[in-house]
Amino acid sequence: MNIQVNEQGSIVLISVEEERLDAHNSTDLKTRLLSLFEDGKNNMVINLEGVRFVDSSGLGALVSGFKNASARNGSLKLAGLQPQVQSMFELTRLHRVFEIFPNAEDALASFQP
Amino acid sequence: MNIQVNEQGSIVLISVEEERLDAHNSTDLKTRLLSLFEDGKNNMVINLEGVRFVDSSGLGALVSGFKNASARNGSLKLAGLQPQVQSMFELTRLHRVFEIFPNAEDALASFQP
Amino acid sequence: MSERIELDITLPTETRYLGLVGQIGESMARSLDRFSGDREELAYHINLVLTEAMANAIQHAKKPNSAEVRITISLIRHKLIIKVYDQGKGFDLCTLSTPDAACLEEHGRGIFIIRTIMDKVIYRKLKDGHVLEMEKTLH
Amino acid sequence: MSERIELDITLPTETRYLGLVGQIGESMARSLDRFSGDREELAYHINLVLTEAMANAIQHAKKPNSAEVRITISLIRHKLIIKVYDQGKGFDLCTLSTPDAACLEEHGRGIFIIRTIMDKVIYRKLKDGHVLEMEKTLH
Ligand SMILES: Nc1ncnc2c1ncn2[C@@H]1O[C@H](COP(=O)(O)OP(=O)(O)O)[C@@H](O)[C@H]1O
Ligand SMILES: Nc1ncnc2c1ncn2[C@@H]1O[C@H](COP(=O)(O)OP(=O)(O)O)[C@@H](O)[C@H]1O
Repeated sequence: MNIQVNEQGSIVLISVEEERLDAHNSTDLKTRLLSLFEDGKNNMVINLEGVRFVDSSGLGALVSGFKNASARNGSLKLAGLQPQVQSMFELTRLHRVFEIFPNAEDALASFQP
Repeated sequence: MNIQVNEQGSIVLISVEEERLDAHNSTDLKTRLLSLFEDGKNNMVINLEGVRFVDSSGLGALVSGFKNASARNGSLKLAGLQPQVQSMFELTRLHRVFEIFPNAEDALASFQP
Repeated sequence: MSERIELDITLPTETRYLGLVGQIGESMARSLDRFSGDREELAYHINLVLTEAMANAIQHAKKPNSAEVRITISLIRHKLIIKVYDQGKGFDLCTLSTPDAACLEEHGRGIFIIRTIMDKVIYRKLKDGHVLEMEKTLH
Repeated sequence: MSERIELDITLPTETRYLGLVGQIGESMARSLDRFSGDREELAYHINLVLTEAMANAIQHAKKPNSAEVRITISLIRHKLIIKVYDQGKGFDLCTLSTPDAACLEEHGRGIFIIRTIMDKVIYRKLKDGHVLEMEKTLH
């Protein structure tokens, strides 16, 4: 799976560069997030700007990351959801769980104290 | 079918704004060209920049226009062929028949005496 | 004469074909210019339902010696019917619990999503395996 | 186990579905990541062959009381086979002349294009109609 990982101070910006986030590549995303947690990175922004399609397993990988970040007193925030991707979060009520920002800059800025 | 027709002096610039030029809409193009000939327009540039796909009937509509323009001592030139569309002209040897320009400006300029 | 579109698709049970099936569904949705409603939303929904149902057939019902999944999509007048066949041991649609976002479950949203989008969802036993049948009337 | 993809498509004999069939072919070509070669060219070629063959079935072989066309696309290992069924009166592939660009014909390039792209093209009589069978080995 194509993922760009950029460290911005103590925050990691992860850009998913796949049109689809589905059962074919969601395990890969989950694994990549886990290895970041193991490296001690607990604050992350996932930029989904390039993702046109997400299914339940893609949502599951994001929930997995969210739980891990929270358990480590960090947080995982989302940015750049395309309209149809946004409606997947609404359909499953996960928009109440995640902090969702229009773009990566806003999400990164939200970490400033 | 979506076509933009712009008169530039004595030359008509026709932009085909359809992804596909195929048996579904090629008769429409042919008819539109015929009605321009009937209005006395014999010099035209067809801009195919927006066309990603052309089939044999699309080529046929262009050949029809070419013949009509020639018969009236005018000419029909093509512009903006996408690479795959260009290869359709090569496959059928029609690139030897039509004058083909990279873009509409060049094609229009070629009419200057 | 009733206008109908029928697609019958057989594919290897591999997740890398989820995108293909989804795209076929999207192309079909976009070709339906006699329907009002949001075409792009319909395209996403058909893509999603196909993806979820095929992923289940791959992940929960893959038999080692039957590495194929069959999917049919039909549109007869305004009725869209999607069927996904599997040869696993089956499951009971009725005992699935509704996912609760607050529980942060990583799984269990697929059938919920299918049920939300489609009008009617049933899972039936066949002589040889099972089929998930999903129906929606388009407007 | 031989990996195969099979699509069986039934559509109204209307040119407005040419784009759908073409797109299905393109999606299929793009999903074949085990083939080398130019993927976008393959996508265009499959789209084109399907479009030409289906257009012929619509324009030359439409029966008033059978307003459907059937198309199958299969990929078995490296062999792509496309079949387009029609119920018209048929024609003879062997007597078609090769189009000459200089003659400025408006028609008669469809079968030529199909033959250029595909390795093998045959037209056969069936009990009930005809079928144009087209084969190509992908590399
Ligand atoms: N085709 C199937 N064969 C067997 N079990 C299935 C099938 N589809 C779904 N299931 C069962 O139903 C459960 C819920 O499915 P679903 O809502 O899609 O969520 P998920 O696949 O993420 O677990 C699955 O965990 C599985 O136990
Ligand atoms: N399915 C078919 N049934 C009957 N005749 C056909 C069929 N396909 C092709 N033909 C005949 O072969 C000719 C050549 O076809 P083609 O090369 O596709 O060019 P075009 O369709 O532009 O005439 C057609 O004009 C038609 O007479």
